Parts: sequence; C-alpha cells; structure tokens
Amino acid sequence: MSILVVDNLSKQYSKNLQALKQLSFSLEQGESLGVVGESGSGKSTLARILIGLESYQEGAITFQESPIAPKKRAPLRAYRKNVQMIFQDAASALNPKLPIWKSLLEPLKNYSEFTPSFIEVDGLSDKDIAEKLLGLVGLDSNLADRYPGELSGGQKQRVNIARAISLEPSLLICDEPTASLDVTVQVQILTLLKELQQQLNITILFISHDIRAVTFLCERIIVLKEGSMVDQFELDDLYKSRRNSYTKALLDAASL
Amino acid sequence: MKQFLLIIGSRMLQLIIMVLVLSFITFLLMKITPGDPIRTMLNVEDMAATKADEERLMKEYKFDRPILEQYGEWVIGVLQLDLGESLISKRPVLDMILEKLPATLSLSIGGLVVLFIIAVPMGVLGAVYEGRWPDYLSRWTALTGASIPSFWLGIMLIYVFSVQLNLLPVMGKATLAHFILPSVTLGVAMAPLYIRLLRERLIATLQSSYIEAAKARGLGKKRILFSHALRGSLIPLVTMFGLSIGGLLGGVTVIEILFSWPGMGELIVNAVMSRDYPVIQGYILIIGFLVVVSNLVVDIMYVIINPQLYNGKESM
Amino acid sequence: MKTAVIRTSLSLGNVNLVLGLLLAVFITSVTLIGGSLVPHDPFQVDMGNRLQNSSSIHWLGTDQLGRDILARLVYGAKLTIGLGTVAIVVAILIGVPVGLISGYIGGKVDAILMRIVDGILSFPDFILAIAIAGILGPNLTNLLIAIVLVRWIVYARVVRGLVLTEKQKEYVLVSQTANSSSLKTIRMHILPQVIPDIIVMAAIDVGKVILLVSSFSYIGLGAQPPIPEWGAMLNDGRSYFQVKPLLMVYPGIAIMLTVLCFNLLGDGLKSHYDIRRGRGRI
Amino acid sequence: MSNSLLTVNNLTIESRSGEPLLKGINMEIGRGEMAALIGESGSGKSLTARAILGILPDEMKVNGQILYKGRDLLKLSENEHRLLLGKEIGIIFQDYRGSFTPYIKIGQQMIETIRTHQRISKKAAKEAALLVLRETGLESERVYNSYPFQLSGGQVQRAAISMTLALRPNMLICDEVTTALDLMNGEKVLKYIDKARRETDCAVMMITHDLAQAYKWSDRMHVMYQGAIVEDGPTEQIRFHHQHPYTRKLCSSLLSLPKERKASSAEGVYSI
Repeated sequence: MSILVVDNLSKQYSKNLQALKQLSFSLEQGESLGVVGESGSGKSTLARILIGLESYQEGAITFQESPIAPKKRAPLRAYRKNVQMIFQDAASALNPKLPIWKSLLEPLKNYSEFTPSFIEVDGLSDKDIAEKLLGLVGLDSNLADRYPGELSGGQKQRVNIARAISLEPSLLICDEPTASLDVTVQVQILTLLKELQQQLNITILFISHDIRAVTFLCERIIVLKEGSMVDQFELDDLYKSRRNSYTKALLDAASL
Repeated sequence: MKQFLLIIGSRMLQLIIMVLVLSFITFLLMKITPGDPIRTMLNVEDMAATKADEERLMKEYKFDRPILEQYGEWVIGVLQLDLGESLISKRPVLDMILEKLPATLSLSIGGLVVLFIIAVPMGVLGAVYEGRWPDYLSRWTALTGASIPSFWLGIMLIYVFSVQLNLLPVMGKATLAHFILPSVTLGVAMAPLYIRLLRERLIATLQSSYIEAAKARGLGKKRILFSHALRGSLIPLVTMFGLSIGGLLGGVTVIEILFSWPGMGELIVNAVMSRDYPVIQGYILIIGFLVVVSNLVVDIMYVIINPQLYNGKESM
Repeated sequence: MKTAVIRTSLSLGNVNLVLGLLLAVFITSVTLIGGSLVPHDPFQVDMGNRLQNSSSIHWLGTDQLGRDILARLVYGAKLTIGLGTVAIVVAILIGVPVGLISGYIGGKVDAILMRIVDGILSFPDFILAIAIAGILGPNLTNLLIAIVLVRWIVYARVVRGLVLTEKQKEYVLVSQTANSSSLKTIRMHILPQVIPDIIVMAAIDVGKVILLVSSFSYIGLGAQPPIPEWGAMLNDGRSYFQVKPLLMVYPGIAIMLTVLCFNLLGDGLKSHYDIRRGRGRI
Repeated sequence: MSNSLLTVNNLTIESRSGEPLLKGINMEIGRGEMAALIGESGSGKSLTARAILGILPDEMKVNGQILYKGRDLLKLSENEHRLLLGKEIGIIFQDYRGSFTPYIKIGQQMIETIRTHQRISKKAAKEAALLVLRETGLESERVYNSYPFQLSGGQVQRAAISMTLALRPNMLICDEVTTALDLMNGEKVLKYIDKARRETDCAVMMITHDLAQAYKWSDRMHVMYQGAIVEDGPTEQIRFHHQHPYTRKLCSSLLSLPKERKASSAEGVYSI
C-alpha cells in the first residue's frame, strides 16, 4: 500500500525560478526512498512542501489516502502527528535557551491524547519520558538537563531524531540529516536511522546530495535535477546501463 | 538606468506615504485641540476676545468644517505649491520657510563636515588598532560623546572660546568665524554614533575572508586597508551620510536656538509656541522632502559604490 | 558585524557593565541620601540668598531665585529618570506585541504596516516630537506622549526584524512541524531570543529620552519653570551665565553622568548577553 | 628526501589562553607532490595552512620550524614572508565567494596581484591574467571584466585558482576547495588543479575532510586528529594498511558504493 503519493507536483517561486516541475512518485509503507540531487535540484523544497512549511501550486499530495491541501499552514494536526522531519543543521534545530528535555517533549505536549508505545506505564514525569526518548537513540539519560550548547553535533542530531520519532510517525522525512556532521559521526547517525527504521517500521524519505549515504540507507532512489525527476530505480539497478546520463555522471564523480 | 528609475520611484512612493501619514496625524491631533489657535490669534491681535470673534475666525479659517475636507484642501494646496499662510504673520508659509532654509542648510553642511573629520579617522584608528590604546580612545570618545547633551556642549564651548578666551563670535551668522562654534557643536554631538558604526563595520571587514585572501596574495598592508577594506567600509560611510540627514536636521534645531542662528529652528520653535499650525505643517513637509531627497542621493551613491546592487542583491 | 561586537565585549564589555552599575549606585545614593541629608524644598524661593556659593547648608549653592541647587538636581533626577523609564516601558508594551505579531504572521498586512512605519521612521524623531508636542501644546506631558508615539514604532520595527530572523531558524520550523500554535511558538522560541535585545535597547533609550527631554526643555518646549528638570534649569541659568557659570555646569554634568550610566549599562548588558549566547570568539 | 619543498618540524600553536591548538606537527611535502591533509573539524588542518602562510591571528603563539626551500618561514620578517605569499605559495579557500574582494572587478584584482610580485606593465599583467583564465577553460574576457558576484560558484573558484597559478607558485594550498561546491563542479576543479600540478610541477597541499577525495587524488596522506598528525604515508598504505585506531575509524566511515562493497569488503572498508 502506498503511504504517500505525490502526483504532478509543481512549485514556482517566481517567474524565473521554478523549484519543482511535475514531480510524481509514491512511497510504500515501510520502505526507504532516497532522493538525490545537487544544490538547486529542488530537493529541500520538496521536503518543506511535504512537511507543510511551504505551499505548492499544482499537483496533489495524498497521504494514507487522504489529500493534503496545498495551502501553507493548512490545518495539519493529524498529518503532522504522522509525518515528522529531521532537519539538516543539527545545531540550529534545537532552541539554545531550552534544556534538552523541554525541546524533546514539545511535540508530545501538543498531542496530549496520544500515548506512545515506549511509555509502558502511566504516570511518568516529563523528565522520565524525555530520558526514555534519549535511550531510544542511544544517548545517556543525564543529557536531559543539559543545554544544546553542551552537546556535540552528533548528540544534537540524535536528540532531533528522538524528538521526531516521539510521536511514532509513519513517515520520517530526513533532509540532509548528516550534512552538518563530521564524517565519522555521519556513519553513526545513518546507522541509527537504519536501526530505527527496522525497529519501528517507519517509512523514510531520505534527501541527500551524498550518493554514498543514499545507497547505504535506501532500497529505492530517485534523482532530481533542476526540479525534475530524471531517474528512478531500485538500488540493485544502480549500475544498469539504462541509467540516465546524469545519474551516471553523478555516480562517476562520486566513485573512487 | 532601469535601476535608477526604480530607486527614484520607490523613494517618491516613500515621500508620498511619509507626507500623507505625517500630515494626516498632525491634522488629527489638531482636531483634538480645535479652539487653541484661534484663541492664540485673538491674543495676538489684541482684541477683546468675544464668542463672536472666535466663531468668525473659526469660519474664516474653515476650522468648523469636517477634518477630511480641511485635509483635502491642504493636500490640493500642497500640490500647487501653496502651503497656506501663517496664522500669526499672515505671510505665505513657503516664503517664510524658504527664507530660513539656506541658513539651516549651511549650518548642517558645516556640521556634516566636522562630523566626517572626527568620525572617519576615529573609526579607522579604532578598527586598525583594535584592542590597543587608539581603540580605547575611540571607544571612550564615542561613549562619553553620546552622553553629552549637544546644547550643553555648545554652552561649554561658548564659555571657553568666546567668554574666557574671546576667540570666536557667538551669535548670528555674519562671518565665516560665526560658523565654527555651531558647526563644531553639531558635528561633535553627532560623531559618536558614526565612530562606532565605522569602527565595527571596518573590524568586521578586516576579518572577512576576502581580506584574508588579499593577504594570502601577498598584497601590502596599506594597499589592503585602503583599496580593499576601506572600499568595503565606504558603504557604511554612505549609510552614515544617509542616517545623518534626519538627525542633523533635528539636532540643528537646538543648536540654532543656542547660537541665535537665523534658521528654521527659530521659526519652528516660535510656531510651536504660538500654535501656528500652517507653519508647523509646512515645516514637516519641507523636512520630509529634504530627508527623502537625501536618501535618494544615498541610494544612488550605493549603486555606484557597490556594483552588486545592480543585481538587486544585498551585500551588507 | 557580529564578530566585531563580540570582540568589544570580551575586552571591554564587563568593565562597562561594572562601571555602569557603579555609576547607577552613585546616582541612586546621591538621589536618596543627598535629598534626605540636606532637606531643602526645590521650589522654595529665597531672594535673600540668591546665587550663593556652596556652603554647609547649600552644598552646591543656590540659584538666581535662592533655591537650593542640590535639592533641585535631586528632584530633577527623580523626575527625569522616572519619566524616561515610564516613556520607554509604555513604548515597549505597545511596540513589542505589535512587532511580534506583524513579524510572525507576515503577509500583506505586515508589508503595508511596515511601509508606513518606515515612512514615519525615516523622518527625524526630534522634529516629529517637535511637531506633536507643538500641536498638543508645549509641556512635559505632551512631550512624553510624543516620545511614546514615536518610540513604540521603533520597538515594533526592531522586534519585527528580530522575529523575521528568528522565524527562519530551524527550531522554529521544528516547532511548527510539531504542530505548536503560533502563540506557543512565539512564547517558547521567539520571545526569549528577543528579550535581551529589547533590554539593551531600552537601557540606551532611557538615556536618549533624557537627552531629548532636556533639549526640549532647554529650547522651551518641554518642562516649564519652575519645574527643576535639568534642561529647564540650564535654560533658567542662561542669563546668569557670566555671573555664575557653575549654574550651567551642575545640571549638564548631572545629565551627562546619568546618560553615561544608561549607555554603559546598555553596552555592558549587550556584551553580557552576547557571551551568554555563546557568540564568543574561539 | 632530497626533493623536499616544505618541511614542518615540531610545529606547535597555542591560543591566547594557552590552550594547545597544534601539538607538534611534523610533515614533509616534496616538489610536485599532491599531499592530502585529512581530518575532521577542529583537527587543526586549516590552522596548519594559516601558519605556513603566516596569516594567523596575532594573539596565537607559534613555535617550531616551517622550512620552505630551506628557509624558516617563522623567522622571516613580516615583509619577507608577505613577498613569498602569492608568488611562491598560493592558497585557495573553501569559501570561493571570499577569494575576491566583492566590489572590485576580477581582472583588476589579478593585475594588482601580479604587479605586487612582478615589475611588469599593466598591459603585460593583463595579458598574463587573460592567459591563465583561458587555460582554466573560462571565457577569459568576460571573467576578466566581471565582478565576482556575476559569476557562478564554480567559475569564481576556477578564476581564483587561475589567479593563484598565474604567478607559477611552487606550492599550492587548497583549503577544502570543494566543500562549498556541488559534487560535479568539485570534481572539475580538482581535475584542473591536478592538471596544473603536473604541468608546472607545483606541490599541492590538499586540506580536506573528504576521504574519497583524498583517496582519489593524493599521493600521500597526513591524518590529523585533535591537533596532531596521527599517521602519514603513501595514500595506498593509509587506505589499506593503516595502523592508528583513529585512522581505522576514519577510513571505515567512508560508506562504500555497491560496487566497491564487493571489491573491498576484505580490506576493512565499512560494509553492512
């Protein structure tokens, strides 16, 4: 069953700037789809539209068989519970003035009627819940009281991931989640995402310029160039000769 | 060229908005106190103020009409370069202002010259010798300078240079020497803000990557400072000029009163004292016009200094 | 720009804060102790004791009407600082919410509002205050109304600018994707970032208001005699300048020290916040 | 090594507060060699480059030896050091926008640089500038008459490289030159640098955090970690026979493409 269907999606910023051109793809429950593109390919715009931070002009987005309106700031309460996003810059995704536990609990506080499955017993304090969340992403529970400035880049991104999965969303959008991190940390974060996907059966839309990272995490890949989808394939078909010339060029540049 | 037309267009729009908003506010405020100017006039004309006189004058000056109608008439008058006439002297407001304008402008220019003479070297010294004594001097000058009331500074200067040393004349604008004290007072009073602005901007420029790149190409220190870094700081200098105009026209008022300078300051203070509304209105209009015109000049200078603006991209 | 500010703060910032606080303590104690140790009525005319030099009774001497100068300065301090603070607090209470809402919601209303605000702001505030005070009548209350009318716009504009920057931060976007209400996002993520800038601006602004009020009083458009506002005192003393220059010196120094105090506090607080925000240099 | 161009002996740098930033770096770069200095953020790569160029902030304390063609750069006067910059040692920065002063035309800046180091006429300098621009494959006249903002990122970066190469330096420092560029543009830039190196026998010190890039282009690798070089050697040796635990961690963090996975799983490259 397709969890997300994007049909003919177009987004125009101004007369000369078209970010997305008639983009169509679908996402199956539980899979991880990679979106590869260089800067200006429209991949970040896609992420922002899907999370409801930006509007779009044409096309349709259907999530779990209900349409998502193109208007910015549409009433998205139910949708947002099920679709969460991890941003590129781990540091700036956390409010520097709030202790970690407060940042972590912001989504859950907005959905007080929802009890995530990792809370086995009732009556946990806010701190307890935050510590459980930290545990899910392999962080020490004593980080709950710290401030973002005291955490390393990798730790911050783990906190962001913990916050995103706290609502147990069905779809997790990752917009260049490792681009701001050191290479040795990148692998750890990607591994964490992979493990979480298997554990929690989350669908992942993984957006990146890094073809190596995409092939590590995703079974299926689409390639964007200047707002259009130029290629779409299963990971196993990566080296097939029918690949688009742009895909081949990207792959060639990345290869050793 | 298209760029320039765009700038001029947007500044004209600003002028229109500014004048309409400000004049409408002043009109509204006048409505709150409708009787006052009439009573002032009655006092001036030294008549036994009767109810009938008051009503007659209300009619004559159309103060009994709806505010929007009065406002509309004023706007139409402005479009025909008619700013009305003074309630007190009965002379055309435009004439009264134009008469005083040259004195105010010349003093402003004098102040601006002093401002640049002080602010540019102080700002550059502060930045180049950052953290060393010239920097401390520059910073403390800016800090204390910003805390001294300009008119008091003027009084002290008068006391030292005119009263004690008897070096410089004080009142009026007869000779070039008369310019010195008022200009210095005005320039010194305004300098602190710009010392700071230039210093901070230049320090930031000196740390920017293109200065590092210039060093890495082996260019000499002086060359880097003058043809690369200061070029970048010309932009804040121009900004400084643009920002100065408004402050200058405001600050000059007090200085004019202090030095009995026959400019617009005297005119407006007297108008305020006697609630001479047409003069106040006209004064606001003229100042607004001056501010917009000088901003226009600044905009055009920007484009010349920073070619990037041709593209409409901000560089600051 | 930012790095420049930080550099300043590291070398001089805390010194400024300390000096500012010391000056604040000094001004407060002179105001409190000076007033109670040598109690004189600042309005009490005593023609027999005109233009006295300092003595054990009149520490700073008397003015042209025989009034105690210290008593008048102290009264002036309470008046000026009080008025400045009230004006800025009111301006903040109006301007900050408007700026927050206009900046956060954005859209056409914001664009039109800011176009108008920019139009007004490019006009010299001193002259705007003259115009407003002039139309309402030249006295202290109207001057303050004029100041508030001008200053709230400044706060609205600055806060709006800050909100526009904050709004782009990813944690605000995260808050939106977590379905927090606009009010909650503003309160939780935007307001705390804006408050330090407002405090710094307010400290410096109180100083500016004091300067403005004294200038207005000096040219006769502010406090009217016999109110011992410092600018008005300077205006009073003008005719006796040749006879007793000190009459012109004391109020000027009072203004200068007070404004310097607020400037130092503003500067010091700014560096304090910059360091706390971790904007320090490595 | 007799053909050594740059030798760094026990280089240490301390911050103003006395915190050690570089802890005794030893390094040797031969003539015409492509040496990669690899490490993560904060490892001290850029600091090393800036020490060689002598453009560190004043408050940092530098000790040790940096021998360039046998002369100790740290003992040179400011002016002597400055004259080496650009002429003998060139650098290309990560932030290509910052390579040129934004409000001066590129051609003018090239002439300025050339004439700082060579006593030639403006006309000759212009010809030299146009020549190197052409060599990079840029439309030389257009680039020459452009402001930096009028060109694309890749073009500015290539113009910066050509300006740096115009004086035929013997050593080129590339500080993360591809980080701000797209993958394919970055490859183009590196190809050009490599070509220029072969043609002019100019040594290149390539500072990067990108392991794939170092593998692909360098002859020799120096692995930096927390202000020290933990391991160095020929690229093949570092890639397949590294010794230090940090190098192992770093090398294993290069995710492999499906094809490489089969080929190299035996060599310890990260695989699933």
